[in-house]
Amino acid sequence: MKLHEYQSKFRFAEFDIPIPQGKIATTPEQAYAIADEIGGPVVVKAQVLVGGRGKAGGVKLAKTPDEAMQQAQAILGMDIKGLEVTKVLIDPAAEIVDEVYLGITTDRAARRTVLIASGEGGVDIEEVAATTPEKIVKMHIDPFLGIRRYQTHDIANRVGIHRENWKEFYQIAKGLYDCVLASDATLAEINPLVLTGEGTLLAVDGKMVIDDNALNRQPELAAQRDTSDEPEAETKARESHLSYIKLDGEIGCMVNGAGLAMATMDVVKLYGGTPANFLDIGGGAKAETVATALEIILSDPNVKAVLFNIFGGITRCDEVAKGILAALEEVKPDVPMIARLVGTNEKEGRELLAEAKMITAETLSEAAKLAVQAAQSA
Amino acid sequence: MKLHEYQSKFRFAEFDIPIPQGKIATTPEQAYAIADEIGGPVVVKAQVLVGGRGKAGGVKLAKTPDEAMQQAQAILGMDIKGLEVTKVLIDPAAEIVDEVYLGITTDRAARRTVLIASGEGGVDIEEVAATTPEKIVKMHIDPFLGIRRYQTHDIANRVGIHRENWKEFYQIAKGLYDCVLASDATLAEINPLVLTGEGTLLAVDGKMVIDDNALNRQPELAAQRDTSDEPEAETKARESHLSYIKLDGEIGCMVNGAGLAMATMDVVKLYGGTPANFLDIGGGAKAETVATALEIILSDPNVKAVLFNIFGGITRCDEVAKGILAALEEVKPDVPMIARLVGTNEKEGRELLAEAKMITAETLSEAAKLAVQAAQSA
Amino acid sequence: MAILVDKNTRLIVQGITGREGSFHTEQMVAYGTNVVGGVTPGRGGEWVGKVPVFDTVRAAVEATGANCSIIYVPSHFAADAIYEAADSGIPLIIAITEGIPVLDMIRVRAYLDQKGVRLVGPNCPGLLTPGEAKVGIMPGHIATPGPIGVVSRSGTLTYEVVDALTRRGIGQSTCVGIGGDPVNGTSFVDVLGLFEDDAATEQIVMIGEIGGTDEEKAARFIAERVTKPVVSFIAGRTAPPGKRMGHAGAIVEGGVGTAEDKIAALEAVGVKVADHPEQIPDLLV
Amino acid sequence: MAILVDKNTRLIVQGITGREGSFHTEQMVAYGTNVVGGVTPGRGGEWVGKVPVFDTVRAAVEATGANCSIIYVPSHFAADAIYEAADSGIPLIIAITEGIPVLDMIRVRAYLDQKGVRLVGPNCPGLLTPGEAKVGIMPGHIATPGPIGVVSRSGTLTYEVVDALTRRGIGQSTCVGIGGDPVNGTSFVDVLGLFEDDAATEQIVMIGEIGGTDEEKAARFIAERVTKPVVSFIAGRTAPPGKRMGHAGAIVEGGVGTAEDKIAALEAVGVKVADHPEQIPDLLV
Repeated sequence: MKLHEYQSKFRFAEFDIPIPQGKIATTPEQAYAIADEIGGPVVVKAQVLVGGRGKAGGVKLAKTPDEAMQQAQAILGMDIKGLEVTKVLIDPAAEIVDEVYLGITTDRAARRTVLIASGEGGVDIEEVAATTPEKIVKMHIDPFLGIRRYQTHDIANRVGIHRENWKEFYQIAKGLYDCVLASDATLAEINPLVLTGEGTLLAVDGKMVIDDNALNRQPELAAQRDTSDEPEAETKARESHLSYIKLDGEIGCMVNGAGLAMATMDVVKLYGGTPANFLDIGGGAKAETVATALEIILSDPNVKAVLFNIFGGITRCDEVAKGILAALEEVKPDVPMIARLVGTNEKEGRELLAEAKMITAETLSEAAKLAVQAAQSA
Repeated sequence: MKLHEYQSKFRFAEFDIPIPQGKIATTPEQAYAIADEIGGPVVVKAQVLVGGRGKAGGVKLAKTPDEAMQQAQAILGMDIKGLEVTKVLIDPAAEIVDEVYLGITTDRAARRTVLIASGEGGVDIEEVAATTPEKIVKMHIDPFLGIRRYQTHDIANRVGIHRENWKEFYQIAKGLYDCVLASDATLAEINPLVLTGEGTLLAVDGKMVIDDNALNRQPELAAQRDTSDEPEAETKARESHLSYIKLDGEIGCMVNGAGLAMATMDVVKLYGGTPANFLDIGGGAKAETVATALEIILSDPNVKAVLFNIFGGITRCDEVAKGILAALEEVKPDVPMIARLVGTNEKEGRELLAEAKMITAETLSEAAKLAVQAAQSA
Repeated sequence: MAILVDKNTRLIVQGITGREGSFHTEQMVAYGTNVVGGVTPGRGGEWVGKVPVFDTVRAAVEATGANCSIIYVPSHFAADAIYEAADSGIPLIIAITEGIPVLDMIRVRAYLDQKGVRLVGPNCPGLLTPGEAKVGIMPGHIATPGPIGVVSRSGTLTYEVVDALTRRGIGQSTCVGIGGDPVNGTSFVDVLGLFEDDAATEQIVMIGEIGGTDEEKAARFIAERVTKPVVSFIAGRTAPPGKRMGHAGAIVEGGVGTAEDKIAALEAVGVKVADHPEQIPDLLV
Repeated sequence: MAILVDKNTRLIVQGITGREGSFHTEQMVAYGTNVVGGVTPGRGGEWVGKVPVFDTVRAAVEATGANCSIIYVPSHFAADAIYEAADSGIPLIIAITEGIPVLDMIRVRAYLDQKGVRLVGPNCPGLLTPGEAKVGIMPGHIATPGPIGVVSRSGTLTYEVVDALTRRGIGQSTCVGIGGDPVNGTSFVDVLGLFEDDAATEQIVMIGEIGGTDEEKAARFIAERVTKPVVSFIAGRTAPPGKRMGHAGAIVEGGVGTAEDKIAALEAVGVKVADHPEQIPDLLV
């Protein structure tokens, strides 16, 4: 789960990381009032959960409260890569002497959190990594000892932070790691971390991603979720504890198991179709779950056919079939339904579905072909 | 550094350990007011840094505010093992259904912190350990993982805490360990941890000892020091960064190095004297340090002779001798002074001291014998 | 012969009195797995079917000589359950639990590595050595003894492949679900090494998916160490970047972890990669 | 021959630009110790005498091939300095620093044990192999090469004994100060084992004091493993219980750690225990 810049920075501040003392505005008038209170030049920053807002005109300097109001007026309501701006952050403008990148993320391959820094601050770190990887410094963090002071000295040295700022830099890096631990973050970054005209360090921009698996023990962070960056159907699916991702195709997929769901999408594509979604309905086959999932799939107007691919393991296929039939009864879809059941009692299951006039198949290939045909002739 | 019961419990409460909601009184009137506010039976408890206050009459039940005032009157000013009671804790009385011991301390031999528990709560744990060691459960804490839930379940099971209270017990044990870590405690104990009439756990008595080496990073705790349990001279020595311990003998000892200081005391005893103190003046030999140390030694009226035992290593003995002479000039002691200098330039050093009419010796044995003689003939 | 679990496995079930734990204990016992005990704190002395329940893993190990533990406890308590098993001398731990936070797993894995304890999972279907031991939630009846070692990051996709093999009369030595989390206990490389050294395994089926670089590491390992034929399938060719496809670990991030990269790496070292799972039996030698 | 440090020791000094660090670097260099570098973060490129300063231990190790580090940094930063040395591949670390909190040392020691790194100290005078290397703060001129291995929890008391030996014409193989803290890196048992295996050491002097049970452990080890004669002195017979005698570790707690117990344990295994330190040379064979 992504956090907004302002959410990230306010969270950083709880761990004693210095941030600009800004506030959030949802109207131009609020922007004026905040800029007036700050009393100097401010930056008006669109809060959207997508990168590249600067280039899109979503970040503007304002020298007076009037200018701040005008900039907020222009930015609020703006469409940035398909997302509408509903909030702007009004930060006091910092005099930037130097800027670096500082981030902490999970290094899957090393099974460690890793501290990443670069003298190239304020730009997209993935681009730096791709074009000038030598400008990036990485250091793994021992999960039992945490960040050690000497590591931050070493990094500071290598990204060009002067000795006078090493103590601050240590506090900030340590604060960021404490924040990662306390927030179950899989990414926390300060970009840029700025050396100001006063000679101190300041976290001017921030970003955090929270581990979805940890949201139940992070209720305060979970409550900050902004669903504006995801399709409504995904929000609804998550609330129903279903794993659903909307795609651009025309064949809805309902599968039990994440790996099998991906494989199903792949096979649909292999036979010339395009999947409309990823959907894992999980174990068991309660009619209620199937019905909710079906509603979510059908809420996408592009869907021209629905493919069920179910492996009956410990749950028997005939039971799954009954669940599907009960769900169809409830939802009453008007697109073709193709079902492929495999595993225990698969024959009985298929017969039940065939009786209900569903198109049934024995193999995944066959099912995918049938679904593609059905979608094309719809 | 020891903390009082109330200091320990108030600290425990910061780590979500449930404690009785009591307050400190320094006068019987305050005791009345607190008991009145609590509104039920209270316990009036002497706050002294010594064990066995219960047997000494320092803990009393009071059913009414009037009784609380009377008990406080009796306890305040009481002498418990040489310490005067200046504060009492007024706690609401708890209905005790069951009581256990729970403590965390450092296990030197294992180089680990260790969780100690016993079904025998409310009694001296060292006595339990000596008489019925099988009633004590110990479990080491991994320094990197901390207390694990399963460990507390295991312990709870073995000391007879019922399953309904395991979650609470885990929170308390974890809180106690967090408290140990956050406080640099070498001992933190709850004795007894009580199962109340309401079926919940309550830390009725508490004790903490803070690592002296950590006091500079624990300023809040360091500020809570009560010096009433130590001789004035020890307080003064600590303030001068000298390591001094008052003893009952008649020969003052001034030595550089803790091991050598202990050895010097031992040799004094071996030759029939008794050491008046342990004193390590540390490295170097500034006249100022020697003078302060000498004042502290001489503040003890039992001292009949002072033995200097100095090993001149990197610092030369003649320099040390000059420091001693300057200090003597300042302090002007009226008891015999015996000096034994050994190491670099020892001869020159001894000559300087002999000129100043100090008794000098070449070996520690000789010096100790001379000091014992001098003290006996004083 | 087989890898990791067999007739000599003496299994305990952590979380045995829970809904999942008791159901699957019954299933494992029915399959013939030697389930010697279970653990639920505070329920020591009870029974789940014919399986005795203990308060702690240590007590269970002392009473039963268990050498393997399977964990069905909820995600919030799973890390603690793994530590308990490791601290009690269990050398092989299988964690079925889904949804353990990644920071917990980083610590767990570091701790187990120090102790030399093997963890399979979490977020996995467990292990199945057909005819000998079922340790997990795989449907036992779809598998049959034979020479194919199966290792997979997935659940039902594995069942699908195992079922397809069995229907074609091709049996399995051991089926290993390593789980779909970004940081887990046992990797493809670990299992490939075990299969390579297992006399009962003649060929290997490896079912990967998008996310991370475990398949790429496996490809390097295959080139260096594996002499037995390996057939693979990689799920997620159509998965969009930046989206987590059900499994916490199934995500393409910063261009890393695409199906294309994995397939290319495997094909480059001579692994046959199937276009769809049903093709796998055809690609075996 | 000697133990731990000798002519092949390539030493770096952590905290070299500090008051203590620079003074003792000068002393060590003057003694002939091979001091190859020093470390002070942010001072890389400077020099202390003829010793180059580096920003990090890693840089120092890369540039100099150092195989030993001595730590003079203040107690608040000492644990970090030890971790840095261990992480940079230094196999032997000597920590002079006094006053490191015990909870820090518990973590440090656990970490070093995992890594297989040896720490001597903290709160110790360091090591001295007469005529070869002085790594610490012992006055070098009081020692002379010879067959006696000296190990001690104390500073000046050790100097006293070494000086007494030298005056009697009895030289030392290596003098080891293990420090006076309750949790430290190297124990009596470790050093006794090294002396036992060292061809240059013929007899061993062990200087203990009250607190803990290290001397008792040493007695058991001597009975089992040590064939060379051991002479001992235990300081603190007159120390009152419950009081910390200067050293953080010199305290009798709960009846544990008395001089009487230690002396009895040592005498029971044939160790001659001196009544006073000057008696030690007389007790050697």
